[in-house]
Amino acid sequence: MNHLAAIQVIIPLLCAPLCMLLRWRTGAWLIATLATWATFGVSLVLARTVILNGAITYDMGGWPAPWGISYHVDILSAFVVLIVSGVAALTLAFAYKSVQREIRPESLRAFYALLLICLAGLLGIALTGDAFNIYVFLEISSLSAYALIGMGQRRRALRAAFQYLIMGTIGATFILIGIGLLYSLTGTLNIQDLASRVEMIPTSTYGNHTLITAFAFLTVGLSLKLALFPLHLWLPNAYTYAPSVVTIFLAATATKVAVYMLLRFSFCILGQRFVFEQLTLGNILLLPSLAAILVASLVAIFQYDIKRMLAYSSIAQIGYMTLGISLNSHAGLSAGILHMFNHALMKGALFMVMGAVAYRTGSVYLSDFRGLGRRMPWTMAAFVFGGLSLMGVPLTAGFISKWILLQATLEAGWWPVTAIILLGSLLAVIYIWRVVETAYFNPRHEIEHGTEEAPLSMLLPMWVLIGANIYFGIDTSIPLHMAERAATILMSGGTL
Amino acid sequence: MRAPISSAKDSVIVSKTTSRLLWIVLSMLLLGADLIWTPHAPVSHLPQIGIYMLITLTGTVVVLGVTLGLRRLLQRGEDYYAEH
Amino acid sequence: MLSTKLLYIPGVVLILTGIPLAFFPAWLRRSIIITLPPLLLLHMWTFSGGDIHVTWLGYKLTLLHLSSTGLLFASVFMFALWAGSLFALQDASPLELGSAFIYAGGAIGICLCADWITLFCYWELMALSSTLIVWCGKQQDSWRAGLRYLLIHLAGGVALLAGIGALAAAGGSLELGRLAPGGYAYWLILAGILLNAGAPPFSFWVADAYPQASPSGMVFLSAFTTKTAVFVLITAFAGANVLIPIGIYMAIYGIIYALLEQDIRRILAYSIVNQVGFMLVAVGVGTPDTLNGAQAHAVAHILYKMVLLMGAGVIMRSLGTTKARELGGALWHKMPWTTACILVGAAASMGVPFTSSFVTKSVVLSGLADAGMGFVWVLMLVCSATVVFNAGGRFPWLALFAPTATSAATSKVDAPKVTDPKGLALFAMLAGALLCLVIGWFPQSLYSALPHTAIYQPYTFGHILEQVQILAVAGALFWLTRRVLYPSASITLDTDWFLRVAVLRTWQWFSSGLATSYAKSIELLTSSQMRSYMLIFILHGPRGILARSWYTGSIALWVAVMLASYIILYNLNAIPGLNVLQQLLGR
Amino acid sequence: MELIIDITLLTFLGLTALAINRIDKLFCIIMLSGIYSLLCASLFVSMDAVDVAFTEAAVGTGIATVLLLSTIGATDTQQRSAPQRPLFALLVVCATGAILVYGTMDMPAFGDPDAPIHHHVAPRYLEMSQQEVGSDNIVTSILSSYRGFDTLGETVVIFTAGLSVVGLIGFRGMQKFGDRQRAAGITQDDMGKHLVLRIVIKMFIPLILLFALYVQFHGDFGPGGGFQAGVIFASGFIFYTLMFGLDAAMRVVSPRTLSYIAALGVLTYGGVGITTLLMGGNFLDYNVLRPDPLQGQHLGIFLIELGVGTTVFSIMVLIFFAFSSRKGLRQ
Repeated sequence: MNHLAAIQVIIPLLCAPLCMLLRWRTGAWLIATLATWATFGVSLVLARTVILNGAITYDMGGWPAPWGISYHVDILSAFVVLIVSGVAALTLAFAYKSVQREIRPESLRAFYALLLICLAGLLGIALTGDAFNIYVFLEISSLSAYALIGMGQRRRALRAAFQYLIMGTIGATFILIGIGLLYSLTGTLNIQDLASRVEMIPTSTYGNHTLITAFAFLTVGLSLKLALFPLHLWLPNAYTYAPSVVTIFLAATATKVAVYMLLRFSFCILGQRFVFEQLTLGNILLLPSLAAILVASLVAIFQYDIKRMLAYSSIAQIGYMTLGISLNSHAGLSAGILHMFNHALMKGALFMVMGAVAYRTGSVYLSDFRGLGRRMPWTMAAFVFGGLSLMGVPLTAGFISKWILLQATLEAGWWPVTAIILLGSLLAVIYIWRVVETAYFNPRHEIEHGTEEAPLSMLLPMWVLIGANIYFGIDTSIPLHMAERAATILMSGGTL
Repeated sequence: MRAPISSAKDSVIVSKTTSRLLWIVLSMLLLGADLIWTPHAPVSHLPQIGIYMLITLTGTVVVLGVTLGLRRLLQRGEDYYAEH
Repeated sequence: MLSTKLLYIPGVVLILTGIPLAFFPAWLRRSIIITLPPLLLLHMWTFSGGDIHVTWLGYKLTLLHLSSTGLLFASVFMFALWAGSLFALQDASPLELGSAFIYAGGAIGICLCADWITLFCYWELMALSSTLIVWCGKQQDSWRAGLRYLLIHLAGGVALLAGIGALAAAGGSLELGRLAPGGYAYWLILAGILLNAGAPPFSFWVADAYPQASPSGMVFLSAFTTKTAVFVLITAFAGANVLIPIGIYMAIYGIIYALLEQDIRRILAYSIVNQVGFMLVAVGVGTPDTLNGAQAHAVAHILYKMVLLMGAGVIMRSLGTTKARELGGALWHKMPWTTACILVGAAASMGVPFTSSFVTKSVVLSGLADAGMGFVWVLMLVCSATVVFNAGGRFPWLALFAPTATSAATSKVDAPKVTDPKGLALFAMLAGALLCLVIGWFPQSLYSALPHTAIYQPYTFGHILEQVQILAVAGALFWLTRRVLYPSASITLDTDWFLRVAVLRTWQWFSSGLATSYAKSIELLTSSQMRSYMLIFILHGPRGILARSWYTGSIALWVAVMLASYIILYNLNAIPGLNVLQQLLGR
Repeated sequence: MELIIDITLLTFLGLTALAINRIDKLFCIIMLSGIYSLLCASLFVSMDAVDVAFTEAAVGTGIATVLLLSTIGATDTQQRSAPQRPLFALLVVCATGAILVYGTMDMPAFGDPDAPIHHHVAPRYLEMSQQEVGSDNIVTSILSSYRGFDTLGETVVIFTAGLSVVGLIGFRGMQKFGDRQRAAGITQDDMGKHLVLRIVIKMFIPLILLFALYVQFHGDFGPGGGFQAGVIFASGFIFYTLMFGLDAAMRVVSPRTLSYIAALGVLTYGGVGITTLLMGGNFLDYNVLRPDPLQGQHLGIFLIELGVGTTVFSIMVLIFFAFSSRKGLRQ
């Protein structure tokens, strides 16, 4: 029971080489699926334990905190882990047919192994209590993500992956430099130890320049990783050209984990007082967030490749999360954290729809959606529900986060911001609408693909996510409770 | 026989129908003013017969007049939106 | 158990049946439609379980609360759903029926809930399901009209949501009840609700979208959206004086535009705006009498408008058109039952004594008079008289009696399918007409259901005399001017011009793919009206600066710039008293 | 004296970086980046970070150069003109650099004995590692025991790199290449004609492999360990491939076998962790492996270094195979 934190990461990490050892290709999928479901199970138990008993600390190799690497699992970590592993489990269930179609058979085992490694990396980031260990797992997840994106069918996938690689590496390097500067100032890497020693750093009246520079490096690096406007430029291509399964997984998890890192570094290491009151991160984040909401939504309206459209929509949604953070209030943080969860639900479902459509028609251009409302009724119905959640229609999960974010902005008295949030959701109506219109109301495609409904193995996970979108729009207690408690922990500097 | 010179010749300037209309307008103005200046329970102290008729008549005529005016201003061919 | 408790809520039951209704086999759908609404009506009036609460996001939501106003509205909505869907059974698509159930469920849910959040959920559901009903019309312009309708209602929903958010953020109670005037919350909520009521400057949506629905679809549409808004206004904004000018505008707008209209269903749509304006004035005055009157009149209006629209629907089903010039006159002898019902409905709409709105409209008018609103009283009197020029006189005349304008239309009338409806549809129409008369004959039964104790006596010599005067003058004027006002084949411009021409033209321009053609876009760029649009497009279009793929090197450069500016900003911010952004953002 | 060496090395480092930026011949760039790594390694030596220097020399100078060279075999040797105007970029970079210099002025001075890094965690490693881990080389004890989990992560990074290459390029091309070579009767590359080289290499390869094994098992006592050993072992194989052709090399060890070895390496590392879990300790807590904690540590470090070594070796060779076979396909 007390090894849960370690087991969480080790299962996918060690199942990846197992995938490579098999000659049997379906076996790789089977192992990956079993591993992700086991991970999901563990994350459920872990979340339960953390909710009931408070944070867990686990010393790797038996070495206590500042000397060795220790895992520190609080509610925020457990929440992120829950999102990541849950999406992974559903993605793997969805993956079998889609991957068979999109990935060359001789790369299948490597594909599943990389997917597992990516999962392990993301989980590691969320669980670890050691700043350098965050970087190591960031490298693991990023490297595998680059390769996974490059495996896309279209030739431009490689280009997109290359661009992501360059940008991601710059981001990771900046994060590493930030961590390095922090280390040079404190001599420790453990997050809690860092937090306590950062306070003891001697500062002049103008603040400690090195500390400020370290935070600037961290901010830019993390902004790159979480695709905050205007550093989002790698994301649309990466999401568009990646294989469907990879897009589902990354869109629903990778940026959330980056947001998690931002929270962890700003609240738990440098401290809310330093980051928000002295450096006014709130104001600095506010403008990019609002720009992301407006610009990315507008750009999404004009896209013809629907996967790309959803990618831009993701950038806008990230804007909502960072907006929540920039409010620097309990309500704002809860909204941002909750939106990580809800966005994973809706974007996971929507990209699964893209996967199913790509599986049947071969591409996801707007014109390919003509008549799909009739030919793939369940898939397109899922798109409609996912879209409703994205717009923030009541009784869907998207409404909840929008509502809490609205509350938070109103609480702060930021009226123009409230208006922009609402405008953003109207823009979402428009871009989702274009697809629905094409699918249901446009005449059929001239060339009949003979398209039929997506296979059950795709529909099932898709509808599980849609069901979750609706369920968590009605019964909000679990995610909201966790998000609020996580916000409380962050506001108190991560010590609870 | 010459017609006697009378003031009638001068007074004919105003035709019969016009004078009637003027009477109507005048009485309506009076009644209207009465209604407006004694706003409390306007129906209670007025003759019940005629007042409703008058109000209806004036009001409806005004509305019809406005409508006919607007018709020129706002009406377009049936395929207006199809063209644009 | 909450889940079983949910089944006590009529709105939820309707929504839950509405979702799968379209997929049920025909016999099951039929039997549900026939039996469910009366059963729920019975349930509403006999339910004694008390309020149903849930806690959501820390707010206490009241899902079921039976107030007398709510119960009255809910009951008439339930009847409208029942009669409407019986009428629809003949040829409406299953999707339309399902949407109607959801739509009515939303409306009834709003009447029987008692907090803003639940209300908002139902509100959005109504917007979506009613749009579906518009689309089910499958007429030439249904699609675009539905889009305009949806756009306006979503915008209204956004305003409402922002208002509710502000209400919650200000720490106010989210219980549905009279709102304290002033503050963002008040005005935003009011704006959101007025949009649904068809207030200016968006009054056009009623006549734009409703006639695009199917014959039965419009029956549903006319009953719920505007009247739900009236219900909420009565509950939360009684006595808000701002409603008076808005209501007057709507009442006059409805008359004038109806006069210029040639499509009989659009005439009825404008008449809805007119009557809702009448109710808004009553709510705005806000004395117990006028509030009573507004409610009573809403009930009467739903009923007679339903009958009239069913009549128009029968004509549309038979002839395939509702344009007055193509109806070919003298329909009345082909469809005697329909004619009878339309005449009853028309009489009720004019307020002929012993019909429903005689006993309701006069409550409002006398209330206005008692409140000392002389000027308003005059205006409303005129408005109620001029009903003759839309729903009351002109509509039946154009629909049934007027001589034909085109010779081609005459032959249409002789087609064999031009007959009265049969079976359930006829029953629904007759039931509606009968109710109009019953209310007229037994007004006290309606009055007793009103929230404020009413002592109004409609059947006095004075009242009957005044109404006869009004109708006589208005009727005479109508008869004299009927030729002058015979509709021409034209449309009338309204504020929807901005939506349809100004905005949509630009929208169509890019969606048709013109944007991709470079030469063309340059050409358009030079034309002045495109210039502002092009600015957006240059920035956001598929090849726009903000949308295209960048060179990796330039992104990397961008990163360096960001890093430098972050360090500078952080350093500047760290200097006490020199907080750049704080000053830039003004806080 | 040390200062002068540092300054000289740093100057050369800067010059090399500038040269890399100016030159557009890819071959020269690769050579220069090899030199750059070598200079870095020298700097590490002057900072007494022998282990890091060793790794940098083996990886940066050695195997990375070879991999890059095998890559340009499949591409052009000339850089295409840059799309950006470099002057603006230079300005931005200079400005950012200046700001960074300002921003890091509060950093502890270079080599300052009072810097916080020398006073918190480091002293404990210096004092206690001998008793707690038992390894003479403190770097090894930090890498493999105190922060063993990081090292597992790094191993997975290497493994991921290999998987990425396999996933993106795949085996099929290589096997076809082998088939085609066999069919044409070609068994050796052109390099094979150089008799002297062949004989020298043949003599060297066993020594290289032996040295790799020495580095592998000597990590406890001096600079060395799995990473360096794996790279050196792999360079032996790469020499062999260069001399005797890809086909011959693949007959010695096939790509598939290599991928198995890599997977087994990671599994060995992880397996040690699992074993410690099963024996009642925390993950990677080697103390429980044996009754005597120090012996346990010794065994654990030995095993995980073995895992690291095999993974690094096989992945390096695998990547080299993959790139070389691309070149073959182009011809």
